Amino acid sequence: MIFLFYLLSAIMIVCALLVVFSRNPINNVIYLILCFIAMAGHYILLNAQFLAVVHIIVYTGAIMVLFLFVIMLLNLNKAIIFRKSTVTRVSAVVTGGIFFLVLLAATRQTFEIHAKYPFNSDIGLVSGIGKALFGEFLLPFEISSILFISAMVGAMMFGKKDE
Amino acid sequence: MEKLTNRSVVASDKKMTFMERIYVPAILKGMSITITHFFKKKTTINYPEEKREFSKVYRGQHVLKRDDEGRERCTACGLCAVACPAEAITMVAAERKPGEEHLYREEKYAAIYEINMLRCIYCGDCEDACPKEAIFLTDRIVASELC
Amino acid sequence: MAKEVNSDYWDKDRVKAEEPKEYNTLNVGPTHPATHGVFQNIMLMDGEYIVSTEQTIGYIHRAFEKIAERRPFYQITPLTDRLNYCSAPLNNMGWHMTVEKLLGIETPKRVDYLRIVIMELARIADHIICNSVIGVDSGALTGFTYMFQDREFIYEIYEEICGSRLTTNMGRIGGFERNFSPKAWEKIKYFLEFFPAKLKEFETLLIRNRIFMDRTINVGAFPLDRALAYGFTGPNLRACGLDYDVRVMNPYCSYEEFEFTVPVGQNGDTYDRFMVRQAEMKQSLSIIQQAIDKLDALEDKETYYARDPRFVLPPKEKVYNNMEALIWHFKIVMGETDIPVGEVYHCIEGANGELGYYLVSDGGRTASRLHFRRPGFIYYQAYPEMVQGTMLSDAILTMSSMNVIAGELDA
Amino acid sequence: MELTTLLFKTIFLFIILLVTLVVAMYSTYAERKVAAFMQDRNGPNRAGPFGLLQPLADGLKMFMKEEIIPLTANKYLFILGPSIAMTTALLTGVVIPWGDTLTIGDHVYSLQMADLNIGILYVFAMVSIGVYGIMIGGWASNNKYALLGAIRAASQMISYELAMGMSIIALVLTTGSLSLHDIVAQQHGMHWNIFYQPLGFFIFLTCAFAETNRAPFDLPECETELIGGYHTEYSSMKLGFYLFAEYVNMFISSAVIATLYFGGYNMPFIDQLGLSSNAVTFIGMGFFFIKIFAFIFLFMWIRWTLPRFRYDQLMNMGWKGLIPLAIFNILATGAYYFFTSLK
Amino acid sequence: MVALIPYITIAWLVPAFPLVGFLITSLAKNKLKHNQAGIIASTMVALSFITSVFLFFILNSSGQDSATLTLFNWVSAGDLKIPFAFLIDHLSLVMMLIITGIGALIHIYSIGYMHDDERVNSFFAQMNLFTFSMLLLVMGANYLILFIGWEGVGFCSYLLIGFWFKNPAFNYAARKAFVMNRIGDLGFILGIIMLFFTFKSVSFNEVFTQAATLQSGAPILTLITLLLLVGAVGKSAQIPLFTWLPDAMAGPTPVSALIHAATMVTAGIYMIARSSILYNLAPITSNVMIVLGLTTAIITAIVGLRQNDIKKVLAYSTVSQLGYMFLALGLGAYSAAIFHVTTHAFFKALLFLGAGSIIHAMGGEQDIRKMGGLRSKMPITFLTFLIATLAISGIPPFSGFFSKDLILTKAFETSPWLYAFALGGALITCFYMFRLFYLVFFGDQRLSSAHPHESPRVMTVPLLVLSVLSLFGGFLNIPALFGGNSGFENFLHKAVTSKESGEIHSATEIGLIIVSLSLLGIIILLAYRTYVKKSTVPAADGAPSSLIARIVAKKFYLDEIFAALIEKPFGRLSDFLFKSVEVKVLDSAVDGVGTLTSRLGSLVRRLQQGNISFYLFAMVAGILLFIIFILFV
Amino acid sequence: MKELSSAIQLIPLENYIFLSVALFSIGMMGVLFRRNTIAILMCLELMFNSVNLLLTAFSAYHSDPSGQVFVFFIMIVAAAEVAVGLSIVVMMKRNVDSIDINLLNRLKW
Amino acid sequence: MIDKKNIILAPTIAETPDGISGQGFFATSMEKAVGLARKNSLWPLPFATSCCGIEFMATMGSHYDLARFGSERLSFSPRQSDLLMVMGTVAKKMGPVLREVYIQMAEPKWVIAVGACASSGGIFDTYSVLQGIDRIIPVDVYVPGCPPRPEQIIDGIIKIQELVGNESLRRRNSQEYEDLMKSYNIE
Repeated sequence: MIFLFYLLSAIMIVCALLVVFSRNPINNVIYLILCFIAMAGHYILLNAQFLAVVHIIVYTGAIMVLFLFVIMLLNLNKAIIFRKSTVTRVSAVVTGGIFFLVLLAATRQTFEIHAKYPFNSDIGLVSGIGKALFGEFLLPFEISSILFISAMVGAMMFGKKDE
Repeated sequence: MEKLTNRSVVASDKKMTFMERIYVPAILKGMSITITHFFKKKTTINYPEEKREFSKVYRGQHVLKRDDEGRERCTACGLCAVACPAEAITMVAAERKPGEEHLYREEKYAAIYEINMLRCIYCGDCEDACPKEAIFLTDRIVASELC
Repeated sequence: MAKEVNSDYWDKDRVKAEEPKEYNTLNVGPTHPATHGVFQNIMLMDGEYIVSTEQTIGYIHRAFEKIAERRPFYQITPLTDRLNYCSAPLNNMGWHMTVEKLLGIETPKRVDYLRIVIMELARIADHIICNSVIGVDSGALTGFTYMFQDREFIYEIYEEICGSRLTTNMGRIGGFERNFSPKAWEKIKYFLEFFPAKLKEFETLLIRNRIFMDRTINVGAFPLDRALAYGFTGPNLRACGLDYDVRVMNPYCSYEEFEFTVPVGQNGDTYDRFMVRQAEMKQSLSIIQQAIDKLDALEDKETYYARDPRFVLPPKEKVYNNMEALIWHFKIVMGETDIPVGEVYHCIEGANGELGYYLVSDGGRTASRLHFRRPGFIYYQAYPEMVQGTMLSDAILTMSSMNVIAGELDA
Repeated sequence: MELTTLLFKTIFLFIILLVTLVVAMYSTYAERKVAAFMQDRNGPNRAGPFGLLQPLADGLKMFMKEEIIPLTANKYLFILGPSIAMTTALLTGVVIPWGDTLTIGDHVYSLQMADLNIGILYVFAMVSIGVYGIMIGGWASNNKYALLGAIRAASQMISYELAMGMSIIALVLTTGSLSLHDIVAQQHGMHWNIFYQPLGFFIFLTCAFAETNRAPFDLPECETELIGGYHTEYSSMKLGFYLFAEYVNMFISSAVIATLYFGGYNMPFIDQLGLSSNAVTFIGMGFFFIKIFAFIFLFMWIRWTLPRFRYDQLMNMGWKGLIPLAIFNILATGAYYFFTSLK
Repeated sequence: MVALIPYITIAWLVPAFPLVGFLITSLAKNKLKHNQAGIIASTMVALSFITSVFLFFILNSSGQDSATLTLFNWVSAGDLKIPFAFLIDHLSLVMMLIITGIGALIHIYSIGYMHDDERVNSFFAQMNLFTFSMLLLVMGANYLILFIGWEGVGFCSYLLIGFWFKNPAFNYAARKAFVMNRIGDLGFILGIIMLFFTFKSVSFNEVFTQAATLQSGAPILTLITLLLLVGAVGKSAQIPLFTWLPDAMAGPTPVSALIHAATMVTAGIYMIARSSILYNLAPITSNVMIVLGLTTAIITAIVGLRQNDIKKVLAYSTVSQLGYMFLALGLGAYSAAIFHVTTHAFFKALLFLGAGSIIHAMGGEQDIRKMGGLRSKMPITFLTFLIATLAISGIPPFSGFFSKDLILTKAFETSPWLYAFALGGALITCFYMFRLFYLVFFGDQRLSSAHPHESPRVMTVPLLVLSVLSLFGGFLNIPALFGGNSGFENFLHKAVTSKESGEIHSATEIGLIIVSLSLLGIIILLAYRTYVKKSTVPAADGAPSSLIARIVAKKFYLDEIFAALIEKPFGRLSDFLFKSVEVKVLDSAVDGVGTLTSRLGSLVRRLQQGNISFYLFAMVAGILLFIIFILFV
Repeated sequence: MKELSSAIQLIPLENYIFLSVALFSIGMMGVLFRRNTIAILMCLELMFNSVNLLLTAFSAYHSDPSGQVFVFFIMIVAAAEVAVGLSIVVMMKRNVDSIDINLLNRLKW
Repeated sequence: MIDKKNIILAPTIAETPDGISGQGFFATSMEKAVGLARKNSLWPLPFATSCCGIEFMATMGSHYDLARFGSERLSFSPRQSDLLMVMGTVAKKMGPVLREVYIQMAEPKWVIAVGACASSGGIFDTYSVLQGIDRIIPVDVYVPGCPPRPEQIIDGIIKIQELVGNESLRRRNSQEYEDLMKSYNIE
C-alpha cells in the first residue's frame, strides 16, 4: 500500500510540475485533471471515500470543466507564449524552492505525529461528515453557501455583456 | 398593411396553452403516432427482389422499334437529334442497299445510332419528334454503369 | 508567436475604439447538410450567435438563360424542370402559358382545369418537401419519412400522366402530350381521399409540440415592409401577413373560377411560413377537388390540347399519312414555325412565390432574351438580414423554411 | 478477499463488460431497426438474417478504415478524447447491482461488482468525467464545428448534471442511502421508487437524455447544424468509440434508471412463486434486463419522434425549468418526511 | 396535551417567510410586474400569520409556558456563547400575531395604496424586511437578537420614512427619526452591555433566573433598567425623544400604520414587558416611567388638539397612547400595557389606514381643514373610521374601552391623582379625535378640486377586517366586573410577571366607569356642537390666536427647546473646536504628516508597479520572511 | 475497502505533509512563474488542493471528521473563486484581447 | 452499333467516360469477410447539389429505404463516410469543393456519380458546368438518368457493393491505385 502512495504521489508531483511548465493551456488543464484524479486516489487511501467522490465531482467534473470551457470559449488553443523575463522565472523557481524548504522546516515538529487515535473507518463516510457538517458546522455551511451564491451572481454579472 | 383580398385567413396560432407549455402532452401525442407506425405494415418495396409497377408511359431505356414485318422504322431523318435538349443523340445515316428491304423500311437508315445514356435526360422529346414512331422510351430502367 | 504587448495596453480609450475580438468566422456550406446543396454562408459568429452573414452564390450556376436562348421553345420545358425541381410541373405549365401568351394560343377550358390539377399537385409536392425538411432540420426525421410517402404518391400520379417522376417535362405548348389515363384519375382521387389524414398526422407530430414551436416562433421573423422591399412573394410574403397571391390578384389559367382562401401569417417567422404552407396544401386539395368537379361537369372529356396546328404537334398517324402534317411536324420540331415578334411577361404563383417568365422574341426560332424571375433568388438576398443576431440553429431553420432551392437560385 | 470471490468477481467483471458491449452493439442495430419501423421502413436486412450482422459489419468496417488525424489537430488529445468517452462509459457499470445474490456451493456471491456505500455519487462522478471525452475530442480536432459541439456538450452536460443531482437528492431522501445495493433492496416487491418520486424520475429521465446527448438534446452532434459536432473530424474506430460510447451510455443510464426508480432486479410477486433463490436471482436479472431494454426503446422512441431543442432553450429548460422543479421536488419530499416524522 | 417541541420547530418559518419575501422582491425588483411584488409580500406575511396562529394553538394546547427553539450556535467566542434562538411564549406570540396579522392586512392594503408608485417593489421589499426584523425582535430569545431586530426595524423605519426621498423634508424627517432612535439605542446597548457584565449572559431565561435572586432595588438593576428605558423611550417616542414620530408621518400611510402605530413603536413596551422581572425589582425606574408616561400622554394629547394634518393628529394620538402604555408599565400592569398595545394596534392601524384611504381619495391632500363631507362619498371608510374613533375614545363596547379602562383602574389603585390626570388625557384624546372625525366626514366638502371616491376593494377589505377587530378586540379581556375572566391577562401571566396591586371595590370601579363615560359623552357632544353644528373650521396657519393656542400649535416649542438646549451648545462647541483646535493644531500636524508621507511615498512608489505578478512576488517574499521570522527568531 | 483503509496505518503522516508541502510550493512557484492568468488560477487550485490533502490526512490520523468538513468548505470557496476568477479572465480577454497577467498593471495610482 | 438481329433494338450506349480499370479489384477469400463488412456498411456522403438530391431523399424514404443496405447513416462529415454520392450538377466553382471533400475522405472510399449532370454534365453543356465529375475525381459507378429513379440509385449502390465486396485489401496500397490518384493529382 505504501507503494500505492508513492505511485500516486509521483503522479501528482510530475503532473503538478507539468502544469507549471507546460505551455499549452489545454495540456495544463489535462495535467491538472490527472493530478486531481491521483489526489482522489489519495483520499481513498485516507479512507475519505465520500471526499474522494466529491472531489472528483467538484474539481474534475465542474471546476476543471469550467477551465476547459473558458479556454475553448476564448479559443486559446495556440500556445500563448508570453514569457516572463529569465530573471523573474529563475527567481520564481528559487522562491518556490526556498518556500518548500522553509515550509518543511516549519512543519518538522509535526513529524513525530503518528496515528495516536484508534483508527475509525467511519469518519470518511457520508454519515460522519454529514453529522459534523450539519451539527457543529451548520453556520459556516450556511455562510459558505451564501458566499457561493454571491460568487455565482458576481460571476454572472461579470459575464454579462454591457448593453 | 391592409388586406389585398377578402380571402385571407390567418393560418398560425402562436399562443401556447398550458398543456402545450408543459411539453409532455404534445410529446406523448407525437409518440403515440410514431408507435402506431411502428406496428404498421411497412411500405418499403424491397427493390431488387420486388419491383414497383411502372406506369405504361414511363420514360426509361430507349429502343428503336421495328415495324410488323421486322423492318427498322428509323429513317435517320435526324429530328430526334435536333429535338434532344441534351444533344445526346448522334447518328450516321446510310443509304439502304438493295436487298436490305426486309431490314429497313425506308430508303435511309441509321448505320450508327448512339445515345449517350449518361447525358440523356429522358425527357421523351425524341419520341415526340420522331415522325416514324421509331424511337420509343420503354418502362425499363437504365442500369447503372460500373466503371 | 510572442505578442508585443504594450504595458499601457489596457487603456480605456483604446479599448473602446477597438471592436471586441471574440468573433470567429464559420463557413456554412457549400456542402453543409443544412444548405441542401450549394450555398455558402460565411457567418461571423459570436459564440452561437450570428453577427453577420455573407452569402455566396454561383456554386450551381448552370447558365439556364444562355442555354435557353439557343433552344426552340419546346426544348426549354426540360430546362424549366430544373429550376425549382421540387415542383417541376408548375414551372412547365408556367412556361407553356407564357409561350401561349406570346403566340396567342387559346387553350380550351379542359386544359386549364387539367393544368390546375397538376399545378396544385405540384404545389403540394413542393410544400411537402419544404415542411418536412423543416422537420428534418429541427431534428424530427420521422415526419419527413411520413410525408415523403405521400410525395411518392404524387410522383406516381406524375408518372401516370407524363412518364417521369421528378423532372417531368410535362405538357406541351398548348396542352398536354396525352390525355389523363383512368388510372391517373383513380390515383388523383385516391390521393385527395387519404392525404388530409396524413397531413393531420404530420401536424400532430409537430405543430403543437412546444419544442417545435419554440424552435420556430419568432425565428427568422421578417417585417412586412422589409419583405416587400426585397420583393418577397409567395408563402414567404404571405407569412409576413400580406395576402398577395398571383392566383387571386392576377388570375391565369381560369383560377378566377375557383374558391379558395389565402392563408397568411402574423410576423413572417418560421412558424408562420410553416403554417402558411401547411394551410396552402389544404387549399390546394380543395382546388383540385373543385377542378375535378368542373371537369366532370364539362361535356368534353377528350380535349387535352389546343387545336392550333402551327404549334401543336399533329398526331402521329397524321404525320405518317398526311404531307401537310408531316411538314408541320418538321417545322415544329425544327423550331421553324413563325414566332411573332414580341415581349411577354407572364407570372404564375409558383410553389415558392411568384415565378415569372420574361420572354423577348425577335421572330427567330429561339427567344432572343429569356429571363426567369426566380423567387428563391430574391429570398436569399434577404437571408443575412433575416438571420442577423439569431443563433446558428435559427439560421438553419430559417434557411429551410424559406425553401430556397439551389437550382432555382443560381439558374 | 477469498480466492473464489476474487475469481468470481473477475469473471463477473468480464461478463459485465461483455454484456455491456454486446448490448451497446446491438443497440446500434436496434436503433436503426426502430427508426426504420417507426418510419414505415424495413431497416437493415441485408447483412445476415434480418440484418443481424449489421453491427459487426459496421465495427469491422470501422476497424479497417483509414485513421486520419488532421494535421492541425492536437494528436494526443485527439486520441485521448474517444478513449475517455469509452472508458467512463464503461466504468459506470461496476456499481450497478445486476442481480441479487447467487449461491454456488457454500458461497454467496453478490451480482454487483462493487457495493460502494456512495454508489450514486460514483455514478454521478463518472457522468461528470464523461464530458471530458467530448470536450477534449471536440477541441483537439481544431475544427470550428467540433469546437462548437464541444462547447455545447460541456455547457449542456454541466447544466443538466445539476438538475440530475438534485433529483437524486430527493431520491436519497426517500431511500436514506447512497448505496445502489440498498436502494434496490428497498424496492423489493412493488415498492418501486417511481411511485414515490414520479417527478424526480421525470427530471432524472430528462437529464439522462441530456447527459447521453440523445435527441431531443443531441445538440453537440446535431447533423443539420454542426455536421457531426464534436466528432466531425473523427474517422474509423475513434469515431466508432464515440458512437459506441453513446450507446454504452444509453445502456448504462437505462440500467441506472431501472435501478434507481424501477426496482432494479426486483419483480413483483416473485416471492409467491416459491422458487429457489438462484432461480429468483436469474429471473430477477432477466426482468432487470427487460426494464433496461424498455428504457433503451424509450430512448429511441423519443429520438425518432421529437425535434431537438435550441441551445438557449435547452439552457433555459435546464436552469429555469428542471432545476427549480428539482428543488421543489426536494422541498416537497423533505417536507413530507419532516411532517411524517413528527408523528 | 400535545408535545410542544417537535411542532415548535416550525417557528422559524414565521420570520423566514417575510425574509424570503424580501429576498424575492428585492432581488427580482426589476423583473416583477407592478402588482406581483405586493402579492408576494402579502402572501409571505399572511403565511407567517397562519404559522403564528398555528403556533398559538400548539402553545395553548400544550399547556407549556414557553419553548426555546435554538436554530444554531451563533456567536461562539470564548465563554460567550449566544445561540440564535427563538423564545416562543405567550408574550412573543401575542406580538407575533399582532405583527403578522395586522402586517398582513396592511400589506394587502398597500397593494392598493401604493399601486401607482414607481418604486412599489422596493416598498414591499422594505416592508417585508421590516416585518422580518420586527419578528426577530419579538421572537428572539436573548437581548442580542432583540437588539438586532431593534436595529433592523429602526433601519427599515428610516428607509420607509424617507421612501419618497426626492422630497428633502421627508429626508430630513427620516434622518431625525434615525438620530433620535440612535440616542435611545445608545442607552439600550449600554444596558445590554451592563446586563452582560452583570449576568454573564444575555439570554432572557438566564438573566431572569439570575435576576430573581437579586435584591429589589439593587443599584445595578436600576441602572440597567434605566438604560434600557432610554432605549424604550427612543423607540416608543416618549418625552423627550418623541418629536421624530409626528415627523415620521412623511412616509407612506401604510408605513405609518404598520410601523409608527401598530408595531415598531410598541417595541419599547414589549421590551420592558419582556424584562418585567427586572423592572419589578427596580421601583425607581417604575416611578420614572409613570411620570414619563403620564406627561407624554397629556402633553401630546394637548398638542394633538391643534394639529390640522390628519396624519399628525393620529401621530400625536399614538404618542399619547404610548404614554398610557408606559403609565401601565410603570404601574407594573404589564399585561394591561400589552393589552393596550393589542387594541391600540387594531384601532390605530384602522385609523391610519382610514386616513390613508381618505388621503388617497382626496388626491394626496392631508389637511383636515380642506376636507369635509366625505360621509356620503366614502361610506365604508366613514363607518370604519367611526368605529376606530369610538374605540380610541374608550366608548364601550369598543376595544379601546376595555384596555384603557384597565389602565385607568390600575392608576386609580395606585393613586386617584394619577387616575384624574389619566382621565383628563383620555378626554382630550376623545375631543381631538372627534374633532378630526367631524371635520373630515361632516359638513360640506371644502376642497372643490378633489373628487373623493371610495377606495378599491383591496383597501377597504383590510379596513373592514380591522374594524371588526376594533369592535370586538376588547372582548379578549373582559374584566371580572362584567362577568369576564380577564382571559388576556391570564394568558399573559404565564410570560409576564405583573406587580401585585391592591383590590378596589367593584362599586368604585363601576362608579369610575360611569364618571368617565359621562364625561366622554359630554366631550363628544361638545365636539359635535363645535364642528358640526357651528361648522367651525380651525384657523389657517399664521392666523392670530391666543398665546396658549400658539404654544400648543407649536408643540410647546419642544423642537425649539431641543434646538436651544442641545443643538446650539453643541454647535458652538464644535464651532470653537473647529476654529481653534482643528484648523490650527490638528490640521497643520496632519498636513505635515501627509506631506511627509507623500514624499516618502513618491520614493517608495517606484516599488509599486501596479503589476499583479510583482505583488504576488512581494507577497510570497513577505510570507517567507514571516515564517522564517517565526521559525528562527 | 477494509484493506485499503488499513493502509493508512502503514503510511506515516509526514509523507503526506511532505507531499502537500511540495505541491503547495509547486503551485506557488507556478503562480510566480506564469503570466497566463488561467494558468495562475490553475496553480491556485493546486495550492488549495495541497491544503485539502493535508487536512484530510490529519483528519484521518486524528479520527476527527472536522478536517474533512474543512476540505468541503475549501472546495466551495475554490468553486466560487474559480467562477469569479474565470469570469474576470473572460472579461479581460474581451476587453484587452489577452490574458496576460502583466496587463493587469493598473493597480498603481 | 445496333444489333440488327433483335426485333427490339437496344441502342448501344456511348462509351463510358474514361474511368480507370485494372487489377486489384478482386478479393482473396481471406479478405471476403472484410469485404462483406464494408459492403454492408457503406455510409454515404450525399453530395447533393440539385434535382438528384430530391430523388436521393426519395431513396432514403420509406418506399425505397436505403437502410436495407446498411447505408442509411448519412455522414455529412467526409471523414466518416465511405461512399461519396455526387448527385446533381457540379459547377466549375463547385469542383474544388468536391475535390476537397473527396480528399478529406478516409480510405477506403468510393464514388458514385448519380445522374446525368454528375456523370457527364447532362443537359448543361455550358461554360459554367463541369462536364462530369470524373474530370476531377475517380468515379466507381455511374448512374444514368436525369434524375435517376430511386431504383436506379439502389441499382448503383448494389453495383458498388459488389465492387466493395470483391475489392482486395491491398488495392489501396497498390501501385495502380497510386497511379490512379496521381492521374487526378491527388496525393
